[in-house]
Amino acid sequence: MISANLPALQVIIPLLAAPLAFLLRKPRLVWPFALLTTVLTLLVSIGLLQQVLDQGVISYAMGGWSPPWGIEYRVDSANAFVALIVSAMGAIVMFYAGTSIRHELPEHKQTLFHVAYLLCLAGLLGIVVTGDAFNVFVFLEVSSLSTYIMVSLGANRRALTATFQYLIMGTLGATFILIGVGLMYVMTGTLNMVDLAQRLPEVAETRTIYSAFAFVTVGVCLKLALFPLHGWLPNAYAYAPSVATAFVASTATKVAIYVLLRFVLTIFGVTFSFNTMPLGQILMVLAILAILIPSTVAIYQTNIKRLFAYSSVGQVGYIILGISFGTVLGVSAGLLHIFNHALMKGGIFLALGCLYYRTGSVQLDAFRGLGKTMPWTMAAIVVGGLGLVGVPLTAGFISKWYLVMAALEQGYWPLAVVVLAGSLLAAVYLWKLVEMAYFQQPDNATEVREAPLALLLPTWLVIASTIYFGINTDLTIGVATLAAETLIEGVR
Amino acid sequence: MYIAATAAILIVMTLAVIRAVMGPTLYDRILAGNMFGTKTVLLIAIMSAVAGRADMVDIALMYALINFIGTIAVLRYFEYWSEEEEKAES
Amino acid sequence: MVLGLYNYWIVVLLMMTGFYIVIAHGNLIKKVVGLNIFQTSVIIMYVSMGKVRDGAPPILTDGVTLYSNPLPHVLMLTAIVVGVATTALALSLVIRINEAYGSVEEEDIHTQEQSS
Amino acid sequence: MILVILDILSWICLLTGSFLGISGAVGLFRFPDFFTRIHASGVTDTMCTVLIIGGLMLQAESWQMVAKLLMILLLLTYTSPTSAHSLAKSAIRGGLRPTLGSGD
Amino acid sequence: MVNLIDIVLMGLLLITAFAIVRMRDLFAIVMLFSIYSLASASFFVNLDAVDVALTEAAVGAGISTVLMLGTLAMTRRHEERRPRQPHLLPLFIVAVTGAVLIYGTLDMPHFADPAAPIHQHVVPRYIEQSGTEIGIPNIVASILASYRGFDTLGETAVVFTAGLGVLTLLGRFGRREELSDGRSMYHDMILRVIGKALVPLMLLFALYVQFHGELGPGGGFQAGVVAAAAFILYSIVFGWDRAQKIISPFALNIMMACGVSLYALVGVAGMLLGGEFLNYNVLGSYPAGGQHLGIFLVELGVGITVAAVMLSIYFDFAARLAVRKLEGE
Repeated sequence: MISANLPALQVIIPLLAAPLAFLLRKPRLVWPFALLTTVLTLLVSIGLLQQVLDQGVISYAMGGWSPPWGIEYRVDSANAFVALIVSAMGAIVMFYAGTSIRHELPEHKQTLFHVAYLLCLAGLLGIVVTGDAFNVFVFLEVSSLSTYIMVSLGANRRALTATFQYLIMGTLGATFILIGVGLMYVMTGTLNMVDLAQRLPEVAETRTIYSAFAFVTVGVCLKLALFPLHGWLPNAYAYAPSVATAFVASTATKVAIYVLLRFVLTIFGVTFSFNTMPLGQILMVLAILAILIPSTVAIYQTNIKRLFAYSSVGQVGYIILGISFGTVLGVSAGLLHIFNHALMKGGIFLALGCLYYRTGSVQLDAFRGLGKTMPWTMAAIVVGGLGLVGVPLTAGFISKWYLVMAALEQGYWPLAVVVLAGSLLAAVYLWKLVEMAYFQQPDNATEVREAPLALLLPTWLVIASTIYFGINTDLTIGVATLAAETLIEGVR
Repeated sequence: MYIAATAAILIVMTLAVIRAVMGPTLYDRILAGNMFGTKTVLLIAIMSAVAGRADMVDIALMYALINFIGTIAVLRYFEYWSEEEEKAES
Repeated sequence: MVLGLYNYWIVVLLMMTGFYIVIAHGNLIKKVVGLNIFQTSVIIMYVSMGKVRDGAPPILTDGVTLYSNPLPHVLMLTAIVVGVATTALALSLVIRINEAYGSVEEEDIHTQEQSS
Repeated sequence: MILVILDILSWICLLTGSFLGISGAVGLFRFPDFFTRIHASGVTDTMCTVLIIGGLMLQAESWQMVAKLLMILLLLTYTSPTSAHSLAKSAIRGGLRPTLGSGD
Repeated sequence: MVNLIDIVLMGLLLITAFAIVRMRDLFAIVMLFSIYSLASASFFVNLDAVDVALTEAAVGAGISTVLMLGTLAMTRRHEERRPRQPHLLPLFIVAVTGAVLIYGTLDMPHFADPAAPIHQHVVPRYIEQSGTEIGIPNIVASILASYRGFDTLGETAVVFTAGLGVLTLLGRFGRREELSDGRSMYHDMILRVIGKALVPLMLLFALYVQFHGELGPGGGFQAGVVAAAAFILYSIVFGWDRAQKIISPFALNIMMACGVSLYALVGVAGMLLGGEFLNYNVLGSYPAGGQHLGIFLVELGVGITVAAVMLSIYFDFAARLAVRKLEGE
């Protein structure tokens, strides 16, 4: 019975756990409960991926109403893969949250944070596994609202303005998606993704569908912080509590990218998106700008969380670059980078959380002599950073390698130069930290010790996995390629 | 005949909106808003009479309630706000 | 037939008015009002799509066969509720921002952030 | 016969109600200051509501409809003057004074 | 007549929206927004969307307006007039977006066209079958609670999240009793009498909307909002400190979590009885009976959560006002 209901359980477990955790009230009860929930969710998503790999696409009719009348949960290799990333990061970061949140937030807000976290997880997973275009909007709002809550809990008052900006941009993005879905619905009469994909070609040559395409794409790009629509991201990441940054940075934009893929490839189809509409060219230009400009801006940041936030905007550029080719290789490079970047950025932000735990600051000055005082934390940042640069033997290298291959396959060799330039920029901002940490003497005035094990353990678990997936690439590349093929072949 | 009543109500609504836009004092706007609300209730009552559906009258009932609460709330908060302002000035 | 697309065009105008308020005005409360107008206009758009000429409200009644389309109504019920949830959250953020900065004007806040 | 009378009666109600509504709105629109406006709307509003709802009640096909309309009628006759009263009261407290008939 | 009302209301909406852009007095803006919301709600009635109209009136003209007013009471009244850079960029963005949308409408089926694809594909089954499959007359309620019940669960979760968020941002645990939000409208005798009479009536109306939702317009959301509005009215007239003695913030917290849980648990019950999540057919001895029970419980869950969250949000706002007052003195 459980195996038949896995797609629903994936979302229901955290969604039901959230109000129950709220009823528990006491943070020391809530955290173990929330941890248990995230672990269960992780197990479900592992099971789900296994099931998809064994049996192919799973369709689950919510309420027993067959699609397109009811809401369908449709799990294929692409979304099972993304769901696994989300729930894995969800579980690891939740483990980390126990210690970190107790340190950063007053007691009565800890429970609220954990509940918001569970809701956010439920929302993100809901977006990923659903097969219904409107259901995406609903769960997008669940995850967005809970993200706003988590970000607003940051200690600095600027967290509030950052959240407000995020809220405005996020709501505009969601409303754009809503308009786009509405225009699609008015032309086809359906909301189910598969059904939409089958019925759209008939009406694809209408101005309404062109406009629907534009609205959906712009809306999703707002959500995934594609340059130049990334305005909300740096401040939101910089001023949120450490746990929130680590979780949101490694999952929320990734899920938004998945939504882009799902709409563009599955629903509209490759031919429409890349031949009828100039999506490939537009995305490619924006991706190149996204790789070069935010990475340059990152170099000048003194708040290191903000620095890595800009770096995230740059990394989104790589993923979008892969997608812009519209080929199996390109999309699988994009998916691979979604996975690897989630790990690298998650690990780095967790390490920054360790730093904040001990020093109460994430400014560049706090890094002075950190190589001596907090060697493990600093080493984690360096290894994660090397991954961002794309040094061989790290996961970042693998995805960049695939990206370059995908570019060369299309004959776009100048893009390889862009990727290389991006890596150089990443090396520059990483060097800034390394220089401060290893070649400057620590302030003797303040005694800084290594972070507690409860924080280091999850951090290093994530960082070590970036190395593992840099060496052993069978699993990731296999699943990513399979997922890309599923997405591109679509349902036709 | 219904159409005459509808047209009359629509005219009243338009005039009320114009008064609400023109002001000049906030009380004028509240008054106009209140009138707009009452006329909406009547409009919906007429619509449901035309449709011959009793359940649509529920909506009119709801509007009447909400309109009352809205007016009271504006007054309450505006008063509160003016008190604060006076204190700030003195 | 006079109406044709008239409804949709007005709706687009309304939507853009709301959108303009959100992106052009610096007052945070006004932004929230603009956001609400934007969302309400989207709701108007959906509901307009659902209308069927001479249709009845979608509540089954004996002797009536032509109903307006109920699905957009369902979707928009959801959208309204989502909208009020967002509004509530945005307004409480505005209150907190006002407490922290003493202003709800974007420019004031910006200047304060620059100087700090 | 009775039906015809009812019909005529209801039309009269509706028309008079509409006329009162419009005159109230014109008052709201044209009168010079707040207190004359609230006077204009307050006087006509209630009567207009009573007449229009009454007219509809005479036309109603089912008892359910009549009962519901009656509820609206009662509600409006209670709430509308109450809000007008509170409004005027708070306008006075807010420092607004009638300009007509103030003797200067 | 439908067209006449349609055109006039659209015009009114436009006037109001433009006026909001121009105006600087925020109280006036909120007033106009409430008019906008009421006008759009009447527009929905005109287009047969009775459930949407009910919700929009209660939520837009009711709750949203009250919350905006509460925010204004704590901030400044006027949008500051200050030299800003010319609004060219926003104007450009808006113009482009609007142009794309207008372009998109050109191939849309005409307004109210019964042959449009939107009325042909999925919907006929709802209209033709819901009477037998679900067995309740209100098609909107059937789709909302059963066919697309999962959307509604998500939406209830959104409401819960909003309650959680406002609690996080404004709420304080404990030490609320000694606070008061200042001079209420208690001094106004007429208002007090009417208010006292109206509150129980509204609660009664809320129950009616909740349980009549299967037969006519209404349901959990609308009922929840009306119930919350009743307490808000009480709180405005008699003071927030009195209102929270009747229903404490603690109880509201429990209710808002219980409502969502009830909804999700009904879904899980379907799963345990061998159906899919939210499959109500298996809940009863025969499918339509199960649907009936499922929809009843689910709507109840929605109603509880919405009422609790809306009221809790209002109480959080009022508490903030009270704290300000305390600090001001």
